[in-house]
Amino acid sequence: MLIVEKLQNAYGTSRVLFDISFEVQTGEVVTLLGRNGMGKTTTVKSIFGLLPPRGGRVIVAGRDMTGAAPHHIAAAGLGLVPEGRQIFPNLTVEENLVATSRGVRTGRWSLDRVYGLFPRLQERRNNMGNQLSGGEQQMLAIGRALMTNPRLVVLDEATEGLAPLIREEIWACLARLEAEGEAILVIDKNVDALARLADRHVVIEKGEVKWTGRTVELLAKPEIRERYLQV
Amino acid sequence: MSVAATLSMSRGRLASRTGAAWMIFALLAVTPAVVTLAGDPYLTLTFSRILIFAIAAISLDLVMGYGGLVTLGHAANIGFGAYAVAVLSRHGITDLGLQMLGAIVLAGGFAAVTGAIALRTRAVYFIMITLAFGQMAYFFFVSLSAYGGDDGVALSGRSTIFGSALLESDVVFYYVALALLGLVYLFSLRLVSSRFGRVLTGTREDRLRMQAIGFRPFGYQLLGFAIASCIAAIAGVLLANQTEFVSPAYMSWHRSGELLVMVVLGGMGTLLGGVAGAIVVLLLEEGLSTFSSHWLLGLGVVLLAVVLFSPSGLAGLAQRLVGRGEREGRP
Amino acid sequence: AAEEVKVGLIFTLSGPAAALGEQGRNGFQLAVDELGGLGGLDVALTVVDDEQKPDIAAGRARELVEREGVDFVVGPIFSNILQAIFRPVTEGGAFLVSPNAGTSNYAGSECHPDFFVTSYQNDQVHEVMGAYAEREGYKSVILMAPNYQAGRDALAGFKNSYRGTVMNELFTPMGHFDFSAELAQVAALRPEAVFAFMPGGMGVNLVRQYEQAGLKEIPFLSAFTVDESTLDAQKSSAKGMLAGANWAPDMDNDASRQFVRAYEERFGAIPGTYAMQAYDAALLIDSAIRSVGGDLSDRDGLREALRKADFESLRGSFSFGENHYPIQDFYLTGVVQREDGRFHTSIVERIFDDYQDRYVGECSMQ
Amino acid sequence: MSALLSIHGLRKSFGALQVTDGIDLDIEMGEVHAIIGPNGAGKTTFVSQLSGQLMPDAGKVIFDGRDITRLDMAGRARLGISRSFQITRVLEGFSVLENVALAVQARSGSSLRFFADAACERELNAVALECLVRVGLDHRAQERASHLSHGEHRQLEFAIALASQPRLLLLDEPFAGSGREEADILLSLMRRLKGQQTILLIEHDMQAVFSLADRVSVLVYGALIATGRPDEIRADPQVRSAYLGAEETGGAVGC
Amino acid sequence: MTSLFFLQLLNGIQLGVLLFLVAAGLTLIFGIMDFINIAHGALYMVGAYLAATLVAVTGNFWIGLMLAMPAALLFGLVLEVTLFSRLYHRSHLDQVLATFGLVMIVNESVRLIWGASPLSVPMPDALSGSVPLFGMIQYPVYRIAIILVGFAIAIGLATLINRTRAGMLLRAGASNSAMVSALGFNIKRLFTVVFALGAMLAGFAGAIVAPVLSVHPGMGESMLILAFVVIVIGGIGSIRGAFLAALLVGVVDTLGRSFGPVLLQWVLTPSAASTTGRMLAPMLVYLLMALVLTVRPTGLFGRKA
Ligand SMILES: Nc1ncnc2c1ncn2[C@@H]1O[C@H](COP(=O)(O)OP(=O)(O)OP(=O)(O)O)[C@@H](O)[C@H]1O
Ligand SMILES: Nc1ncnc2c1ncn2[C@@H]1O[C@H](COP(=O)(O)OP(=O)(O)OP(=O)(O)O)[C@@H](O)[C@H]1O
Ligand SMILES: [Mg+2]
Ligand SMILES: [Mg+2]
Repeated sequence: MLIVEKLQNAYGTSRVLFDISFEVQTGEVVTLLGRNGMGKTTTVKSIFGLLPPRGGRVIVAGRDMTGAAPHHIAAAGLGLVPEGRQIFPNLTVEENLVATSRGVRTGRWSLDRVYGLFPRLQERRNNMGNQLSGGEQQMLAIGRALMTNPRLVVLDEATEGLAPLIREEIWACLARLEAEGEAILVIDKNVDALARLADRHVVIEKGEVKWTGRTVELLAKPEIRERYLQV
Repeated sequence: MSVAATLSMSRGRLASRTGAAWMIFALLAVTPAVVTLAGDPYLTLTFSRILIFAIAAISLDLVMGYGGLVTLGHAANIGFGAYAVAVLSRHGITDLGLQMLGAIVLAGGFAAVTGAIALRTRAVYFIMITLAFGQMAYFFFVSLSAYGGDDGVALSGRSTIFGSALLESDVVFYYVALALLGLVYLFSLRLVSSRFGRVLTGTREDRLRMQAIGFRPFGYQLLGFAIASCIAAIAGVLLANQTEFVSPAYMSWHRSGELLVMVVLGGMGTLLGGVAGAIVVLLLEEGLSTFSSHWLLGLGVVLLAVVLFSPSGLAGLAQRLVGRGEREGRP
Repeated sequence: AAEEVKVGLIFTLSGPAAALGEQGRNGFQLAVDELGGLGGLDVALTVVDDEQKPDIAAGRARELVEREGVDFVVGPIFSNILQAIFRPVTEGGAFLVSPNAGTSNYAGSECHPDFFVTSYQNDQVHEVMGAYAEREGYKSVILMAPNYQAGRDALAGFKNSYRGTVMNELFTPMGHFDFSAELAQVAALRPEAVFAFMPGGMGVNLVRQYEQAGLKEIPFLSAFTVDESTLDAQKSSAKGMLAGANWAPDMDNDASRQFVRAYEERFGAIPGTYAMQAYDAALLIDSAIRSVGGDLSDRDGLREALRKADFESLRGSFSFGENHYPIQDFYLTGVVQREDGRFHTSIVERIFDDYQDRYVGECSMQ
Repeated sequence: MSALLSIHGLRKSFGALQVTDGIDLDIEMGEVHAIIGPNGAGKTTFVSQLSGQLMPDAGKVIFDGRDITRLDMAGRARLGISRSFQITRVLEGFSVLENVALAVQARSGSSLRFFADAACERELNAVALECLVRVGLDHRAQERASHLSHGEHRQLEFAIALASQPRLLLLDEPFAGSGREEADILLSLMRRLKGQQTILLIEHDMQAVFSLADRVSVLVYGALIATGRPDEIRADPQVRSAYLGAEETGGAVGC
Repeated sequence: MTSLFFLQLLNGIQLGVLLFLVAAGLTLIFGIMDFINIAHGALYMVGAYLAATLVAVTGNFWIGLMLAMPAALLFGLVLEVTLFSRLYHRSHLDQVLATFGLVMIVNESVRLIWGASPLSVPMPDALSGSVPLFGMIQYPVYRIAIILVGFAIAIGLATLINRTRAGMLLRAGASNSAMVSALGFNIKRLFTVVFALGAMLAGFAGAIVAPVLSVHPGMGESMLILAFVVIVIGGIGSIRGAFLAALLVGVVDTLGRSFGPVLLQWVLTPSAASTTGRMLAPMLVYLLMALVLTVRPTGLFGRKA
């Protein structure tokens, strides 16, 4: 579904990504692990063409999308839950969901299903985006991405500021999606929960892939487990 | 791109900036000699006009580039300065110092009152409300028949310094203007890096954050607004002397717009940018207008070009020429 | 080559109000070319744009005098510019000839030996209309003008020679474009006549909206509101509207006819008074240089010759008063359509003979 | 123990929505008091009323025996109430150090100094750097704030709150967005603060809450449904169902 | 007197609608897309000149108008693609500077092409003449037509922005265009289209008022400021606000100028009243704006900052 090869990138003069390579198969969950400022979000930006790669390739569903415009890449089936929510403040909750939605009739996600996942949003449907609480904004960002009915969802810190209960639900929901054959790329600070459902993990350090492997291998490696999983 | 971009980097840039400053001021200092040698002493007058607008531009950069308060009423202060000269000299007070004092009182007072109201608003609303106040001042002087209404008044001569008519000499006048420009520049330079300056720029960046750490933005902004207005008024005093004529035309919103263009063109939040902007715009005006009555077309093209090809104005351009080019990654 | 005379023209040549400045420049240029110089001398002509900004104008005027060292400065169009350039030019030792702006202060107390006006004192044209309204026996009028110095002077001028009742004075902002409010008042008060001073685009708006409001039956008297600079836009809506002037393109003398023909050929437009007065300014200077035999150093001689105004003015009889403002006839003009479809103002009748301004008394020059 | 901050019958509503529904609470001197509750329960709004960003519709806020209900944000900050924002707010155009130094400046001496170069004021920078060290961001001190990553932003946010030497620290989800290691740094930092520094902590990271808090209050739909020691709260079934959740509840809801 | 009052009220509304016509395009580009376009007045002027020429050429008002629209649209498209599309991400001030330059270029080009003296567009016969209103007073038919057109455009715009998906995307794009494209929408193209639309609206305004107003260089400037005033009073981003503000400005200005002096005479001597009246008249609009912003810092319907 998604193949990233030797990705390189920089902000202005300061290089951030040196060599990032990994892939996500349809129907599997992959996590990007790494400490603050190691380049996870930058990787995501590069994949989506928000920060055109300075090197390497990004292949989505078999098509080389390196350097393509963001809307082309997204249209190829990628859905983004960006870091820091970035919901549209001047649109109502419902407009946030509807404005960029795609294939709601045919696809598996519709307004009702999103409201089903986040009843809270339905209560606040007519509020402006910037009137939402932090967590509500987070829910909205997730719902907004799902409303584009992507084949690969990228969640960058998607559960930040969510109550444990909601987190549980989201993980459960992701599990469901995976089962339905959706591919998922997750960046999250408390990975212990998703360690259970994730298939493979990619550890990024200083803009390079330090380690990748399956969950079992990860749990078998104490130093990495120590570092990235809460025990 | 954020206004602050230039600012935060200033530390690293300071060296290159002071260098540029020395260069510009050195050039300005020798200008009269040069033009006289070039057999064109008249140009001294043209350049003194440039100095005057440079002062005004710096003051605008203070509120706009550092205070984040974009105003379209700044020219009003130039008008206040000019009318201070006209009114006072009609009542026999021709001393430059006193006239400047008057100008400062007038402009400062106006700024304090209007600013207090305008600061309730933000961003574009602030632009427009300052425009409104500027226009009111403008129309007030237009209907002030005692001083010729919009016909303006001719002065009987330039101001005196301690009773002597030194300023009548264009060269002396030029150097007085230059000295004032230097003072204003240094003053502003200190101001923006001072504690006060930091609070001002901090407020521009994020008001709520500033309040959260215990600052009340209003006072600082109002003070900054008033200071800048007073400086602009000084420029007005000089303008009146340079043209020996005073008219409301000095304070119409077009003039404010031109000042704004100078600052943005030169590069906001750099102080020196204002100076550069004034020099470039006015020289272009002088130069182009001799070629054709459609010179505005040329000026327009230049403005466009600068915006498109040099994002942070002439300052940015200079940066890149010096090789210190630093571009902002926008999210 | 013979010695040459340096002349500087200063007009508003850029921005919205450029139309009038262009007329002035063209008129002067035409004269110089026809005369093949001025007073037998070649002419070094420097044209500068005052941008309608007093400070710019003052600078450029000094530039002309101090840098180019011109002997004569001709201009400007607008009164406030005149105020700004007066001292720089006169103190710079050049003669200032104004082909349009003629403010009261320089006609009276501040009159100056080196300052000459080939147009009129600003109030006069309005006094013409006042006198006409008086003579026609209009009992009530409504006056309209933009709220700036010239506008206020205009209404004052009108009232100088009108004794009837002024029902209302409507002052509009500069650049006013929608007159429905003012016209509604006219419609409501039903004066016997309306007098308006609305130069440039404002005039076009007013005249057309006046017709559209169906007020045409109320006589419309004006100054600088329907003239050759605006008629192309006003067209038939201005037909029959009356104005005061010191000249019109159909002036009945050969010089004038020839001038209009030449101007139209070269610039493709019917000249207005702005062009005519600039043309006369050239003739004036020409005559003066001639009389001193081209010796520009003889400034007193030049001044004397200028005072004599010994030239064929396009408007016929022309002489200077002690304040160097013209003594001339003033006419009532009306808008007519030429057979080729173009509109222009046409002389209806003479209102004043050898008319002089009211300020000359305050002038100390004798 | 005496109450540093006591809140009486605090009410706030946005239109029809009652966001703060009659809260009474005492924050004891020197305690770490955590507030947990579902998203949208009104935690941030509550804190905003304590920090003065929002004015309550009704009720009283007493700080150190003084009624500050009508006092504005800056005023309260000067009294020593300092907050961190849930949705990060730092001066993006400033360097990391400048951000903190400005907070120090606010609490030390007049800011109506027009000539001395603030960047050269040793004590300002020293204190500021000290704060950065404490949150483990000193290595980025000279970096432009807008160049920081998300987690680094969160750390800076915390540093600024510390820099204004508050007597009451209002922390809105300080752990959000910081990874394991950064979390540990903050955790140990707050352990060290514990006792001397009064802290009101809003957090969804239960590990942090239960290991730090002396007392925990649970806010649901604008009202406090429970206040007590961590273990009591953890045990409270009402709280479990309303907020904490447990494996068996996982994914019960429609998706 | 009362009939005069109502007439002036109508005139005020008429002026207001006229202002809204000009401001409509600006609300779209500035209010919704958050792009400060100083050149809006220039576009308005170009529209008027295009109409003037095309009407003169075709000799028929309607055909001329019909041709002027696509012409203005094209002009807008060209500008967007060549210039404005590179400025969306720039600061407001960069936009001001660039469009300020554009204004100079357009103004001078217009003078080069059409000359400096005013032109005009003949009134279409169908709408010329006037109808009796309030007893003996006549009211021009064309003015009534303008009012109707204005209302139509107001409603059209409001629905486009608030009811349609395009409107949502537009607002979303204005606040965070990167995010919109990351969600799979070509915001660039949408902006291009909408900008061209805005330009066309400006041009349309110019064309529609040409029969009442003179067509001359700089006709845009006075209008530009008024348009900004209107939008700011109404509250940036709100069509309804812009419309009501336009009416408010129109009415206050008209009534103020026609009855202000009369009212002043209650408190002042006639001469003093007339002088103050004269001084205040041109300030009215600005006084109004200052007043509104003092009471409501984000305009009548503006979102709280
Ligand atoms: N806009 C920017 N300009 C310059 N540098 C940036 C920018 N954004 C991020 N960086 C730098 O790039 C590096 C990687 O940032 P990135 O956001 O990818 O980290 P991250 O892994 O997502 O961290 P976190 O877990 O805190 O979100 C960091 O060192 C950061 O300082
Ligand atoms: N300005 C506002 N106008 C209308 N409703 C608002 C406004 N601000 C907040 N709300 C609503 O008030 C409720 C409480 O918001 P608050 O931010 O306090 O929640 P919270 O407890 O902090 O949630 P979270 O844990 O997700 O941050 C939310 O439902 C939010 O939608
Ligand atoms: Mg990140
Ligand atoms: Mg919250």
